[in-house]
Amino acid sequence: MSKVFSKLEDIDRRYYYWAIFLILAVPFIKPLGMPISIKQSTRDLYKGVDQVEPGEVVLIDWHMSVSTWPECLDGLVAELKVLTSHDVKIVITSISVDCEMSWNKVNQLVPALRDKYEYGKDIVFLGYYAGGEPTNQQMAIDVWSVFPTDHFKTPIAELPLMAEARTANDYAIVLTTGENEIVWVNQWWTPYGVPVGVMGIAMKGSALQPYYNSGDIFGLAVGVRGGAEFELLIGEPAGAVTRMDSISLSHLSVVILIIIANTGVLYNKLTGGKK
Amino acid sequence: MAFIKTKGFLAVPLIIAVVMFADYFIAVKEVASLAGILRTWALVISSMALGLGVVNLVRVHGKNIYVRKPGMWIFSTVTLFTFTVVFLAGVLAKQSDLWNWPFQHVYTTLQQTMYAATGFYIVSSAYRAFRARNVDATLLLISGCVVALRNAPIGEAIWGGFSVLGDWFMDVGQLPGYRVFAMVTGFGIIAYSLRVILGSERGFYGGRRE
Amino acid sequence: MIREGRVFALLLFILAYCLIYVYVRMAKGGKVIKARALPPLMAIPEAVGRCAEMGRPLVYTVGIGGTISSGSGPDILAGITILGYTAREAAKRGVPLKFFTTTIDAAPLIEETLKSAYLAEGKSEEYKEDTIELIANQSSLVSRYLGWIQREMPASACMIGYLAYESVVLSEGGNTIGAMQISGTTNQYQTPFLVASTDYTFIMEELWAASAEISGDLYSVGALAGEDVLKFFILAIMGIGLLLGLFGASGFLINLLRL
Amino acid sequence: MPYPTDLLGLLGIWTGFFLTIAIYSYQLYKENVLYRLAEHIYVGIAFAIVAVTTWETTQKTAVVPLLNGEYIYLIPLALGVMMYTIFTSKIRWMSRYSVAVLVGTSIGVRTVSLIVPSIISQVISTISAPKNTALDIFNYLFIGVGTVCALLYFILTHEHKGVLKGTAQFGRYVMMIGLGTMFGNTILMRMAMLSGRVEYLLQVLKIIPM
Repeated sequence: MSKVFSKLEDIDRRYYYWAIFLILAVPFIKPLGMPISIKQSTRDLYKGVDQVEPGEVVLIDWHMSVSTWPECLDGLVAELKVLTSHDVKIVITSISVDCEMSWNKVNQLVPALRDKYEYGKDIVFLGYYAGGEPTNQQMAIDVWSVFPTDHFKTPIAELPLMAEARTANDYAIVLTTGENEIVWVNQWWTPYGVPVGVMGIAMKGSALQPYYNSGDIFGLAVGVRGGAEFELLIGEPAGAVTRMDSISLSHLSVVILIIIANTGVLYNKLTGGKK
Repeated sequence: MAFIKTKGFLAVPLIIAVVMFADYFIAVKEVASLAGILRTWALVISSMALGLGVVNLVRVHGKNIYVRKPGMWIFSTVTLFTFTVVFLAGVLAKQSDLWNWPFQHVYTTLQQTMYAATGFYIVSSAYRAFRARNVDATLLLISGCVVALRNAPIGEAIWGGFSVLGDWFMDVGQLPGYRVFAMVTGFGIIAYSLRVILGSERGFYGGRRE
Repeated sequence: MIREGRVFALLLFILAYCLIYVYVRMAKGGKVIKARALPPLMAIPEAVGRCAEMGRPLVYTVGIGGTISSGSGPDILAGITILGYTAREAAKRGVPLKFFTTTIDAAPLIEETLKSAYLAEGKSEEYKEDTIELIANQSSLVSRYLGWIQREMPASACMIGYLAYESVVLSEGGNTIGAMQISGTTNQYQTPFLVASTDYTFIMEELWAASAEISGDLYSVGALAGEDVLKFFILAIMGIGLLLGLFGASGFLINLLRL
Repeated sequence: MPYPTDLLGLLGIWTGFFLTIAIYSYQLYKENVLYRLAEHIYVGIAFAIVAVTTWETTQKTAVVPLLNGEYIYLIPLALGVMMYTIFTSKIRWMSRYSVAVLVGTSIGVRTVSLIVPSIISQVISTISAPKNTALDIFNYLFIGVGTVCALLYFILTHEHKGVLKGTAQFGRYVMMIGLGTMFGNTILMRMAMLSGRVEYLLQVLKIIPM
């Protein structure tokens, strides 16, 4: 018996890699369509986004570089669909150098941004900013001092929307996508009471739970799972939902491997076999 | 002049930090506007400092090419050639395909592909590295597997308990740990800030701590 | 005068600075302050001994990042301080040491640390020039580190510094060759993988405590003691508040904290 | 998104396809020339984007206000240029003033801004009275006692003896549940990213719709 476990251990790691590649591919070809339950923290995020009144302004901050699209893009698109259906005004900033790609992508995936929204009046893409938390603090006091122009080099004074979205108090909520939440809790929620909602990467699900539990973050959806739940809440299952089946099989495989490996170790310990 | 070269800069963090502290705790107009100016300066400096990595890249790969480092200089040429073409396209012809095409098809693909490679290693480590070698690791692996099966719809289909247990871990079980991590990080930054202000922390100047 | 909702924060901030400053002065005045027993630190001599017994080298890395960034800087400096301690143990036992990292801006500091460790043990001539291997980026670090350990089969491996996702790959490589592994970083996202796949792990601030213990830097040691008193103060509030909360009577304490 | 029909679009997705295969040839096969070529193209183009962003952000934040007559911006611009003296040994001291401004601002803002959300509001939510269902009271006690014990674990200058031994050990176990939950969530992240790449390859091969 212990030969089986050590055999599995000596398998060339590339077999594992080919196996996970195929396990991830199969559900795209033959979807399983597993039901997905929805967490309360995702419902709270949806409620907070859905409650924004037409004409109010929302700030969306991307720490979502191109590499985290598979995790956060679908959730962001779902959020934008809700906001655009309520005619909410949107200002977008980012701390990723490749944010221009994300801007082009959301314009492809959310038709209302192209057809219904007028750039400069309903939506403004301010683009990249450096400097970290001091810059977020400065934006709360005067967005114009951080962004003399938008991403397309248009002077900020020439954008009508920015006249009514200059300080933290002019914004209804802040939505962050990716990782950059704590600075908004520190610099916009704690001092000015502007609620912060997070469509984050899955790894942040732990570090942010204390802030959601203490009410410093009004809603929290993490990873592709959070995106899928949000898509279901708005009744438009899309990218995230289709990917959940391959998440299912891959997770099951990892858990089974961990259980087999540790059973092997336990078996070897009990029978005094090879370490 | 020697003082300016070796000691003068140590006073700068102290002065700026005190202004920022004052602006946080007391509402005085002059302090607030001074803090605002300093923040805007920091924004400009950090925007410009973003390019330090670029200079470092050009130096490292430039040297490889210059000394014809075996097995490396050809690849360094590829890196510098790609860098030059895309940089010039970005500065001179931002709206053209010469910028959009490499950005959309080459960069997006490679950025996602490189970042996603860790998915492979999770699988091989699942069998060959993640061991219940002590009580700590056992608790970690049990809660980790339950949360993994809670995140996967198939987990809930296998046994409803995974989503109940998984939710408990996520909503309650992990709270003490991450709450203390948040606090301890806070205490650590406070202690680190005092060392920076008093000039005893010099690591970030590239020198050895005093 | 003081902004609303920040009175208690100001008191806590002043208390923290006073406590740390007092303990730093006491440390400078000769008071001996020691960090508690840290299993990963106590395991370093054992790891070096294992290399000596098996006649194999020890490999060490401080991960990625740069000293200039306030995010990775403190961890890398702590990793380099612990490297000095490990190098002395290795020099004492004649164990060859190999060092990998991408933190190019710390190269002078690393070389100085290693040379002074071998000098302190009177074995400057045993320090080999190719001990340090500086690598351009994270993915090259992974391929060069894995290639080296599969060839040289080190008996022990230390990954202490600012670690990112490469730590999953490096620790799996170490497990495959049966090396004893010690790891440490304050990067919360990697700590779970390090606990699950290495033998000893510094968790969060334990890394800085170990570095303070080795370097004997009075500010760091004093800060540890000062922070502990601050933690006891917070613990007292939480202890009392917890009991009151059970009976729904923690309201006035919460209002006090919200001042 | 529709499958591209124009030449540039087709060329783009197939370039992306082969670059993805080249990168994963390292894991699925072994290190090879194609992998190193793709890796070095990635480094080149990634730094080109950083360089273009540096160029544009510096213009946006400093040059535009300067041209509007705000001459005070000459100071941060000068400090930004001084940052680059870090690459020379003779005048490197000038970069220390730029670093000092950045570190002073960052420490000044971060240190005080985290006290309320990361320390005080965490204490407040630990001691807020629970609702009176049995589960709520159990969770309240678990989180409260767990947070106290986990913080006791981070008492670093007192040996874990006597009362401190048992409580700190319980604190460490509670932290392991937190770390395990992070472990489970990280598997979700890594697999989501890798599935994104697999989906892309299948789409380019027209096995599934784009």
